[in-house]
Amino acid sequence: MSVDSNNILEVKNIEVVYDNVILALHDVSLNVPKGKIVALLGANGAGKSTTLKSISTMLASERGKVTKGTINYNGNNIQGEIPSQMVHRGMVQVLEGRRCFGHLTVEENIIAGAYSRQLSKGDMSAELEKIYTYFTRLKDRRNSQAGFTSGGEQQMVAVARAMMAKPKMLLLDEPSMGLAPQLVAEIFNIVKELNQKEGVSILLAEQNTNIALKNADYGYILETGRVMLEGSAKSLANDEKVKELYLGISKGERKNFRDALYDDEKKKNTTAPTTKGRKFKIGGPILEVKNISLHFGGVKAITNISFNILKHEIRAIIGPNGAGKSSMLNCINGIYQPQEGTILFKGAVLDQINPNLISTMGISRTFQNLALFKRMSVLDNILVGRKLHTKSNFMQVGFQFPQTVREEKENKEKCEEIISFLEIEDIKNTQVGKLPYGLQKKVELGRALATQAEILLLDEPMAGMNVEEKRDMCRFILKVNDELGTTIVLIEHDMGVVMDISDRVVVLDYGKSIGDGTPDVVRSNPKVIDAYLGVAHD
Amino acid sequence: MKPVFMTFTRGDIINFIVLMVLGFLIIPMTITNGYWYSSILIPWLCLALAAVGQQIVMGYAGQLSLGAAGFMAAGAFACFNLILRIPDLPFVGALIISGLIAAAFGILFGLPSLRVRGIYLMVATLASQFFIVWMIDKFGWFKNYDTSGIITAQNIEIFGKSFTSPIDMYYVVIVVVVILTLIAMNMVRGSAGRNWMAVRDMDIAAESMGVSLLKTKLEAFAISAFYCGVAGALFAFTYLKSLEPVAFDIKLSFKIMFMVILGGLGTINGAFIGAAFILLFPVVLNFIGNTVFHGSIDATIISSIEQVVFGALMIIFMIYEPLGMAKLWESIKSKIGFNKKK
Amino acid sequence: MIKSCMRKILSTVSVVGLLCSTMVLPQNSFGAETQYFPVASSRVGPYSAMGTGYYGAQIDYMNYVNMTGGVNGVMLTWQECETEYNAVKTVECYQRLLQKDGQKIVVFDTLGTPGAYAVINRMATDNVVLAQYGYGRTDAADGRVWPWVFNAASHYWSQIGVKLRWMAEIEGGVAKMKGKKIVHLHIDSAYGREPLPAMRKIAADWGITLIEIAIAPPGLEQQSQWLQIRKEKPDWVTFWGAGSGMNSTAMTNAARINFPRTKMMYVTFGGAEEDMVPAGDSAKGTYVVANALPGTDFPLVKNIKDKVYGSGKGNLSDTSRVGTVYWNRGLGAAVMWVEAMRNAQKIHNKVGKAVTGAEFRDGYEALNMTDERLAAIGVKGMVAPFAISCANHEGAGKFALMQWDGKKFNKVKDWTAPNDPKFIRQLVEDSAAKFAKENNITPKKCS
Amino acid sequence: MISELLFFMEVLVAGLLSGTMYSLVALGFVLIYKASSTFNFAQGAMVFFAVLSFVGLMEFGIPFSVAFVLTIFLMIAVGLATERLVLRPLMNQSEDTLLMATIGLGFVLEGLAQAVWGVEVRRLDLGIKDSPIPWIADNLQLFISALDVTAGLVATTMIIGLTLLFKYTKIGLGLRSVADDAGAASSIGIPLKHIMLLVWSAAGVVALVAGMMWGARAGVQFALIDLALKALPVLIIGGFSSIPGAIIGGLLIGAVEKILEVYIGPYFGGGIEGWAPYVLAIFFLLYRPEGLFGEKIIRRV
Repeated sequence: MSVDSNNILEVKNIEVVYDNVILALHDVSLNVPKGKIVALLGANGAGKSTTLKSISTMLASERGKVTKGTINYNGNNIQGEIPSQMVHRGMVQVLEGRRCFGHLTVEENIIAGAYSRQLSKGDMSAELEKIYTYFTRLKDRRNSQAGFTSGGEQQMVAVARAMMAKPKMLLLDEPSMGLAPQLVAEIFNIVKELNQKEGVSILLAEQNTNIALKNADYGYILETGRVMLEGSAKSLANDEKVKELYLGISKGERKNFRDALYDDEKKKNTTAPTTKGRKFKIGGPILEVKNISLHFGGVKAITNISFNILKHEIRAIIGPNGAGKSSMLNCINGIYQPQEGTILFKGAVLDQINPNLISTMGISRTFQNLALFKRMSVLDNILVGRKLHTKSNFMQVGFQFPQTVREEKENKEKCEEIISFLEIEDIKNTQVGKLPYGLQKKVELGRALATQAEILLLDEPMAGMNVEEKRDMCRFILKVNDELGTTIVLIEHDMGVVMDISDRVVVLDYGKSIGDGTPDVVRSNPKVIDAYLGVAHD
Repeated sequence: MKPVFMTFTRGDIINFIVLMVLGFLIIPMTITNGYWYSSILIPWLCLALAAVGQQIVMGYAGQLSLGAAGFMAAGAFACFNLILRIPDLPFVGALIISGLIAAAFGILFGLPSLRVRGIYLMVATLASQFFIVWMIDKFGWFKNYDTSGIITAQNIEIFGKSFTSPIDMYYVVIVVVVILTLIAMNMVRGSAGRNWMAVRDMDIAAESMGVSLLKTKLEAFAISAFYCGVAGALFAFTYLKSLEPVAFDIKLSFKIMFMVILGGLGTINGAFIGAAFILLFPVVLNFIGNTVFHGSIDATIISSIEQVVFGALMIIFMIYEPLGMAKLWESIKSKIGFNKKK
Repeated sequence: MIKSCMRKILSTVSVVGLLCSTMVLPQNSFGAETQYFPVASSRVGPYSAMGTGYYGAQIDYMNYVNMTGGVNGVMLTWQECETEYNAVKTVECYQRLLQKDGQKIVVFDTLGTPGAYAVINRMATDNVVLAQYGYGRTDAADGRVWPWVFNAASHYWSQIGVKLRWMAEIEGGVAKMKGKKIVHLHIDSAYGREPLPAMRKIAADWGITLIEIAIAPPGLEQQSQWLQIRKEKPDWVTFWGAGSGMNSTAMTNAARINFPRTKMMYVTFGGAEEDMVPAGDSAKGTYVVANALPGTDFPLVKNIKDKVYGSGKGNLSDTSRVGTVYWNRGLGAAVMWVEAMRNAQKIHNKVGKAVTGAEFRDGYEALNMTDERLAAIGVKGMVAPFAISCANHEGAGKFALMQWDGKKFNKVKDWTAPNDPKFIRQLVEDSAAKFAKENNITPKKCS
Repeated sequence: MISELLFFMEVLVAGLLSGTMYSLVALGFVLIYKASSTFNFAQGAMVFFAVLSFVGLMEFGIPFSVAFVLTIFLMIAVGLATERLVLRPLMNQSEDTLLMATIGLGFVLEGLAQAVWGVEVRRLDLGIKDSPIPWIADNLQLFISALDVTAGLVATTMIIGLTLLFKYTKIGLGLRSVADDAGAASSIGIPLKHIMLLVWSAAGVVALVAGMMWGARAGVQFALIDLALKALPVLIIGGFSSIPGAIIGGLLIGAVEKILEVYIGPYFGGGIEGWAPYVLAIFFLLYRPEGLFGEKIIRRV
């Protein structure tokens, strides 16, 4: 830890608890020197946002509490402060997820940023002009409703709005999330410029390790609520572990995720199996997506996308956040109705699709943002997945007909199997909402497995997991595919995982397909490198 | 015994036996005063049954509904008319058909739940409350053209024996309530209840698991209305005896909703505990006012205090224990070691 | 399992036992004889204005009786329960009030037709007199079918008969009523519909066009009803509402369409100071029917004011309400209870002792409130003199007419019976006979 | 036939005017919903509480204007207590939870008001006669109450005032920001606590004004609370977050319920207006869940 007296922010050993039970941060310490950019790195759910929120004192509004440790800003302990006071003192946070005021115009949004300052009309327009010199793009759109601007513009609005408060310190939460690489670059340029010209100190939480380390001076890596690693941006970028875990660069003997399949046997036998043959040969197309287009109001989410899924294969969909991957799954799943195009399942056109119908046809899924039944136990959650294998109606359940009793027993046995397969026996009666993120992801997979579907759609099943957990998850996915022959469609950000376990990959960007093929083909596709993988990956 | 108790643990069975012994042996043996039956136990059981119905739709299926009293009215007047117009129909049959008629209304007014939720749904269910009561009130046929608009429930006859004394009626009510509660428990612990809760917690995920929102929501509304309908019929036949439709006004709906919220959303126990609280608290308050303060406290004040306490409790429970008194009761039990792990 | 089962049973038993023991009320340890009365008051909600005055007066009178030596030495006790003018709550209160300290109530007074209907069938089995002081189920005036129910002093069918008679008088005779149009504007409840059977018959006889318009309670919004009235342009409106909100709103709405208030005749439960005052100037000129006249000049009212309120035991915090319409009506009702109790003591040789329900009933049936007796009590002129018989449980069948002058009521017509009391009585008997037949009741012999 | 038409006009006008009375109550709901996405079920109780306190104070001999100001302070105190005791502990809870808490709040306010001021119906004289305006009655044969017209004017003024406040002031900008995204608003230094206090106090003042209009028309009494339920269909039709929606919804409900009651009611013995607004609201819900002017509801997965 640097002992710089020039630190604008010093965080010492903080522990954070949500709702009095869920421990989000265990022991986090970090410093931000005046006028520097410090990056906070780590996977989803590692505690980056929580750290930022404890600094900006926005934690209280989410029922979180700093239970241990101290946070000093500008030499003063921030304990007991509220967000509006922090803004007065020059600390402003830009929240995750482009949260601008959708019903206000762009300019109103920016003006709202000056709420804490007493500005005359003249000062206000001067400030506005100054902001517009940084965000030239926004000037043209100043009178349009913020909700209808593009993702990048919204992110800019959020940053510009924060700048209007004239901060000494800016907390940026995932500014690159869901943005195309060029836009990311543009935003980071502005951030860098603000840092240099206005002298704003910046604490940056970022999943995109690559770009963050490129722009920051110093970095911390968080994992499950702890600082695992810290150092100057350069040293981190060259750290082997960082390279392997966060940059997807592998040198030397990096373990292939596909080998996870044999972890079980390895435990038993010590010798690694040599045969890597698959029980189920990849067959013909089971699901075909043809010329799908989807838009919400005026915003295009998917434009004319076509691809197919073969029986028994593991098919990955990759692309930056907001590229339309989840929307694609939602179309297949029937949650969204695409305006154009058709989806064929086993050669038959799916008409008037809805999730209920799709599930009965043997397609099951998990969700990106965890869609579990929070107030039910793990076992009950997974039992809901047995719905399609439950024939009894409510009357039979009410009177406990013999066949209902038998059916319930069978379903329970099946779910117990899944639970022991996922190795979550010890939490089976716990209420799901109280579980940590990683376990919830497992439960969701379990629920999807319980349906015994032919196709599993997995939306970022490994988000926010460390490598060990990811390996575990890969093992489950591979086993399901290998032993039951379940076709798997996978959305994943971890290129290592995608390249290792998938048979074929489709790459989406801005709602368009820019590449399709085996991992090797996709990896060398220049378009894909440009739009998604970035230059650092080659 | 096996099938009925399949989803029940040993602790549940012990509780059940204890409650049955209490309900069928100890209470009838110890309490001889008709007052206890006719103004505490019978209305408590009836309202608790309605609260079980409300619990199913609101606590389990998560649909904010404010029409329980309307469905009770439908059940009560259906039962009256069935017995009046079909002389050979046994009471139990009339009770079931009244429940089914209420269930039909439940489905009709549950339809908006497919499109809307929260306060929107609440307003839609208010329509059912106002409409059902109005309909019964305005069409003389439902009240057998009684000029005063007040009907008198017939005497209950089962297998030729007429049940008129408070304790007789208590038996009728408790048998019906026990059977229906067991069925409700089976449902909420079985696949039906899981579907409701899944819809409550995350409807889109539930749909993706093959749970039909249409079927599940309407099912919950229908069953809820069935329970309310039967409860309404019992309420009319064993408690009120003479009644007019306004007996089932919006206030009663609010009360039943309070029972469920204070008792604890999503527990069958909560319905009973909540009903007991809502029913007994004013009695106790009045009792205190009369005996401790010898009537020196204005009745207005007492009834205002009652309102303030209900309202405040609602807020306090929402903040500190959204699972209500049932959860509180569980914690107390586990604290004094009543419910030791076996 | 059995062991834990037993343990649970034992502990539950003890809890129940504990509960029961706390509910067993302490016995009255004093030697003095007491008679217990229920006060099923309605002091909360839209109908609170009538409840506070009416039941306040009952308690005041019982206090007064106790302060002046009780009923031949028997002290009166009472317990209050809030019904909110709600039938369900009335049943609840009835059950709750039924017994206290081992003594049963002998009379029940709900001050609400819906409430009266809700408990009316329990009276015979429980041996309790249902005193419907000018409200409630009208055909219960036939004592042969309803021995336990009394509508003393006068019921709704008489009231509507009297109203129509006055209208005829004002219009210049029954013959002039032919072709007139009357709107019966009523609350949408059993109470609002109660006078209709008699009213329809009289209207048909006299050639009146009768239009019935209902107002849903609480009736703060009567615009559409009054628009209908404006369309119909009736000659008279008989108003049959409840709750000060509804009652005053009707007058303000009449003012909005310029319907003359002097063509509106209010029911006994619509016309009290609490109903008139909120309507302000709009109330001026409204006719109100009374079964107990307001005023503080009656000797008994004065005495209560001196003794009870003088010693700070008055039930109403606002002393100015003593002597108002509802208060005096409550006084009239309480006077009847005590008088009936006196009679019962005399008849059953229990002077100085508490009476049972059956004895009280006999005493009630023996009520004979002559002008002399009323003068002795101190309420002469406040209520119409009446007597009750075995068959006739109505009594006077007479009402007085008052008019609101913007500040107070002025009596414009003295106690009046309907044009044809026998006709009304016949309606009562027919209706009671029909009820008796439907419910297999053998009417009591009265001879 | 001309009289039929005239009568229809009168029904329509009467309906529209009584609709503005609903709008007055609905406005309070919208205000809070617009600034915090909370549905304040207690608004009806606030109307009752405010006007009852106002009349109660006047009964102590306090002059009209002083009582008015005192009641405003009282409503600010209620807003403060609500923010502190109900809203803050329930921050970030689901809408349903907040809704239930406000139902509780409504009961508390009702009970308190009755415990303090008693239950008698009181008269409130604003000095405006609730009788037909003579000129209109004479010349157009339409009977339109001066009080109704005043209520309409008050409603219009408040709606214009609030719209301007929301649109053109810094506070308004803050309110709209909080409504859109409370978290983001708080992150840029908009003090949520003050905003909440302001909004609830404003809703209290609106409640007082609505209560005064209703009180002058129908007496100050408990039954006013039931009227607040009528504001619910008004809101559904107008949209929960639209100030102009509140007035349009009110007008629509008022007109439709009166026309139905007067023309169809007699065939059923009346009482249609008791449920017709709710059924109308259901049809709106099925075809346009966000109301006429409400913001479109989009659920993203």
